[in-house]
Amino acid sequence: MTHALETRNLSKRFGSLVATNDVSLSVAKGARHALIGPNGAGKTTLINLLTGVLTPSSGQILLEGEDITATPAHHRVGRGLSRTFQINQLFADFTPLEALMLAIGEREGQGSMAWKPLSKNHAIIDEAASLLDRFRLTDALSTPTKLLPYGKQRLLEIALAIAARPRVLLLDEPAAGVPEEERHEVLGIVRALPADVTVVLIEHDMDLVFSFADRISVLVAGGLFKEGTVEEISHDPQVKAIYLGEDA
Amino acid sequence: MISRRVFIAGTAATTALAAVPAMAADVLKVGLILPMTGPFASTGRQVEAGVRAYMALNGDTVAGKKIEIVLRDDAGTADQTRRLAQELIVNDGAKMLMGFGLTPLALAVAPVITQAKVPAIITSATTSSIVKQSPFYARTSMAGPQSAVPVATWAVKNGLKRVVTLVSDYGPGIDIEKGFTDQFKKDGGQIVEAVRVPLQNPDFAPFLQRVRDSKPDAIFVFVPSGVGSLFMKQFVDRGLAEAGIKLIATGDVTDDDLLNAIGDPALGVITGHFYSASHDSPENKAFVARVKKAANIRPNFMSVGGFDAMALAYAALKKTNGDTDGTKLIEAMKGQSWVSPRGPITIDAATRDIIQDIYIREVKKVDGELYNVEFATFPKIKDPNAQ
Amino acid sequence: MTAPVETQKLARDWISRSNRVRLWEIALWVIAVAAIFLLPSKLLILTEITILAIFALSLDLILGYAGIVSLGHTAFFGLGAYAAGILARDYVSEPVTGLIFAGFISGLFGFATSFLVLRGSDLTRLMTTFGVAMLLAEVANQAAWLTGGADGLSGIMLTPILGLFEFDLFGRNGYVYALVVLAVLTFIARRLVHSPYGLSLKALKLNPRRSAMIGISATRRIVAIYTLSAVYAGMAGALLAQTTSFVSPDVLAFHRSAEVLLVLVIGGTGYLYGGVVGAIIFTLLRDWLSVVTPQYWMFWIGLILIALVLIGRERLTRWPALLNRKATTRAATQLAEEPR
Amino acid sequence: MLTILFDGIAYGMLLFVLACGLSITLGLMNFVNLAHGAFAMAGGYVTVIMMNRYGLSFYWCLPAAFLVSATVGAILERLLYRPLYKASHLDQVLFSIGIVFMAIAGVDYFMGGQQQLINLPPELKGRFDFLGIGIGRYRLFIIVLCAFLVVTLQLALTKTRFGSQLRAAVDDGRVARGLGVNVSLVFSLTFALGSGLAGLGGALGTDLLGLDPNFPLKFLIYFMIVVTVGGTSSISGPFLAALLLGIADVAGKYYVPQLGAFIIYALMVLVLILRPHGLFSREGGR
Repeated sequence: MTHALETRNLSKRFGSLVATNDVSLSVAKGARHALIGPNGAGKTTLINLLTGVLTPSSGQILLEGEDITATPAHHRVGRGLSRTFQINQLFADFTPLEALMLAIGEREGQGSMAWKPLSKNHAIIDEAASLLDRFRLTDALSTPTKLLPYGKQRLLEIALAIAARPRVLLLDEPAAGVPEEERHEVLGIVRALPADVTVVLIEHDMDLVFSFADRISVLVAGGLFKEGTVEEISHDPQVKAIYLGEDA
Repeated sequence: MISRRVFIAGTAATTALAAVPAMAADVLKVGLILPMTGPFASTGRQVEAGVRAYMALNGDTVAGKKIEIVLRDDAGTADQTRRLAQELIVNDGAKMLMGFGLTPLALAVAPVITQAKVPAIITSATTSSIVKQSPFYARTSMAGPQSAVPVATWAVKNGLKRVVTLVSDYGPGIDIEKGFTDQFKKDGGQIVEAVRVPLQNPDFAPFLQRVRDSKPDAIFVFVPSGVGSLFMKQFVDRGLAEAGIKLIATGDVTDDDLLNAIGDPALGVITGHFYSASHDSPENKAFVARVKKAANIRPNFMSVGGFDAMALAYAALKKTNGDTDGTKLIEAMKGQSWVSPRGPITIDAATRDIIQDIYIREVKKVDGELYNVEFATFPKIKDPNAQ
Repeated sequence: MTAPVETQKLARDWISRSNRVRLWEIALWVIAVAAIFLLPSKLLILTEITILAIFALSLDLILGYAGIVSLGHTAFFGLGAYAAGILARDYVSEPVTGLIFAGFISGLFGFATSFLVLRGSDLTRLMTTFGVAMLLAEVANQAAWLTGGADGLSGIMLTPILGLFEFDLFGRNGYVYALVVLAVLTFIARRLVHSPYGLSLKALKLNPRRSAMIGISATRRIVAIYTLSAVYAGMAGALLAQTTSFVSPDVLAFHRSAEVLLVLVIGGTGYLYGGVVGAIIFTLLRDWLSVVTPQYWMFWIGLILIALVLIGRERLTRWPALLNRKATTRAATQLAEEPR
Repeated sequence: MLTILFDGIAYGMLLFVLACGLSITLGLMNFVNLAHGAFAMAGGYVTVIMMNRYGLSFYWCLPAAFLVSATVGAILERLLYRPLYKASHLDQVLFSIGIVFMAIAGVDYFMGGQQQLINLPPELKGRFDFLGIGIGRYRLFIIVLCAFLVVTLQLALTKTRFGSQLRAAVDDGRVARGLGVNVSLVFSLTFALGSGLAGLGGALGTDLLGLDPNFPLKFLIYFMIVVTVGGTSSISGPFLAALLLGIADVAGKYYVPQLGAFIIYALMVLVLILRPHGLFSREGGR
């Protein structure tokens, strides 16, 4: 069986600093896979390697069995790999509606259509509208992103990734920085992601990790330290010592 | 050079409004377009001073017409010149145009004056081909290599047989290089090398080194006047004079306006030109005194171009008896002859270009100031390129 | 998954509203046309404004929509002017042909040089665009047999536009001609920026990282808009060459690049009319200043520039946003920092 | 031939002194200061005024030019430049173009638009032959002075405390701040130093390059070439670039006068295509 996402001996060095050290990771199709580790363990670097923001120093990345190590970032999206960012990467001046229409339009390969007005594109508008509903952004439809409250921005961040209809979705700390009162909204969305989408989650919030994930990988100092089920990891004394103890 | 394209269209607006009733029969507007700002601002100031001096000395009324000068600044940008010319003709009702500091500026106006049938007198630009661009052009500055040809003859006569030419790489420079070279070869001289330098070039050193290495008897130079002073300094600095290389040039290098600023290094330089502020004639004395008094500058060859443009305009109006029809005016200009501060001049009836005497001068100290002192005259030189 | 009908309707309404032709747009065009009759003595300066507006519009396409800073945009303007001038002098003297030819040549050059602005930082872009323009200016200066060198390209004789309208001395047909070109180009640009392609350009400007993560391939989009921008600039240059029937080497000079940048910034970037507004303000301001302080108006322009930057361009040029209902909310408060 | 090399070196050295301040501001503050030439022009005019109006010696003018430009630089940095360090490059470009415009018009107003000329002291005029190489005295003076400056600068950057603070600030401002470096003071001093050097260059260049109000724009391209080709991460990069540019320019004018400026621009564009971060910058530099 091919894995949804797989890395083979993946390494990334910045000068003498090894940010990712020989990581071989497999994520099964439809899995809810969490990636945890202390600060500076190289989680975000790994995500950046997977999505093509960074080029690995050595090793391979496979998406559904195909080697995408050299595929440019924007093509990986087309192949079904999508992500959110730890720090929001949004379009400050766009309204949520525009941002989602953009993402949907790109997925449909209409991004280079220069003559057809957006307003004539009813299919895209309608899909964007349904996403807005689903992400509880309807009220914010016409407000420029930079004026939205942080929780809404976070939702839009995820909505943009979903709009690409990914088969593999990488979530980089989706609940980070979201105020307590908006938190449940974000978590609700994350939990309600369709089952056929493979999800890789980076998260510090252990409640979320344990309630959401079915497998957990622990990264320490750029390398894969341990991998296992929620049960195994949550009871592993070493992990506790290194990670949980430190974080608690 | 940056957009110092000042155009005084605001003034245009006010004068245009005032112009409609003022088009009374007794006022004749002459549009004067000059670069008053930008790198060529000194040209503009000199020409304007000449124009004003003529009116101060000869009154502002001729053949029953009161002459009114409408001065516009094109900052040396061709599309501005063109627009200003068009506005002056269309909005202000100017019956004559004058000025045009540089060749491109004059060339840009040619289609307008042809279409509008308005005569235009060139006070500064010197490229040979300009007057051919429109039958309504006449010129009172200099026609192409006029000043260079006598220098060639003089050089050969005085034993300078091997010469390097160095000119600025633009219309007038190329004209002058050709004019000098043709005459020089005809008289039996030999051009060792011809160097063209970019118009706006900060460092003459490599060019001068090249000249030095080819060891000629003399170097013949034409560069625009502002750059000329820089050239003079580097010429001396490079020790070309010590190496036995004489400097001969057109009068642009020893521009009257800048000569004192160049200082002693200029002493003894031989140039050929149509005007020197030290020209000994009553006309010139009056002219120089007037310009010094009014504008506090020593008039140079640009200034006298402006002076004579007015003289030509007055003469033409007298001949047409005040008729301002453009075709008649330009006809009247053809063949006019008078004694200018520079000496006797004629507007060639065939080409509408200027025929004038060229003087060979040497830079000398007179009463503590440097002057181009004339010591030989080549009378009635025509534009050699026009023949 | 279907959304409730209300949301759909809301979304559709909002999109068509943001795309709608606004009242001030119509007013602007009405005034521009009325000027033919109301200001017959100002047509030459109006033509100049129109040409400057087209040039600035072309810069807006890359700066305002794709975020590419250029210090050498006049390369395309000058190339277009020379292309139109040479065509008219030696081959075809019909203006519209020349206009299209100039656009084509400039576009070709824009396509070729677009690959230089793809990579690198703002600084590299500034320098490459600057360098390319200087290089072209030098070529124009050297190739005197083709361009007339430092003396400029003269001897351009144009036949009437489409064989019907002759360039008159009052500049009336010239103005109408330039205005029609501006209108057509604005229409095309308007259509473009309200298309999915236009949206993706803005996205690239706002956040290139995220853009890559929703699958936008920056290269092609930027090459395309840069080429189109070059076409526009080339046409503006052609208009200048045709209405003045002369091309001076000055069309490639640095001050034109600086000027067009200034015009666009005064008018505001990213809403297409910045060029028009900027061209009007700039030209009138320059005229006014040059009357008040004939030789030193540049000083005041400099002062205005500095003030503009220090006070904040966005704050000063937000007026068009205030005219859009879409953006009134935006102007209200700035709660969140730009998430970058 | 060797004379050309000599002239080229003198020209290049001068360009370096003029441009190195720009390279530092760009590298340190990431500020695109197109107005750098205005500071050089200030130095030039200080020299002209001191020599022609007050008859002071040329040698006194050089330190005066340095000090005046440095002071002007320091004041402007405090008042105007500082708020813009974080602004976009476009804003910086517009702002510095504004400064250039004002400088040009201002100088035009006070000094007039004509070329300014100075008379060098007699011992710096003329030239002598040395082993068949024609050596201009003034050029030799420039080379010696600039070489001295380069060595001093290099030493100051590597050996002094200020130098190490500066390098730390260039490498990573945040880290430097964390280490207790007064980055803001370093910025001010550096800016003043860069402006002062430009002023000195302007004073030295008055006789060689000419001086008129359009100076800041006329030489902008040369400065920018030095910086972009040389990179902004070191002193040696711009220095080599300036030398190369000086020699190439002079040799180009000597051997192929027709192509003149063409070669220079073409080379620059080529370098920028092949090495967007400059010819001599370290891999992965800014």
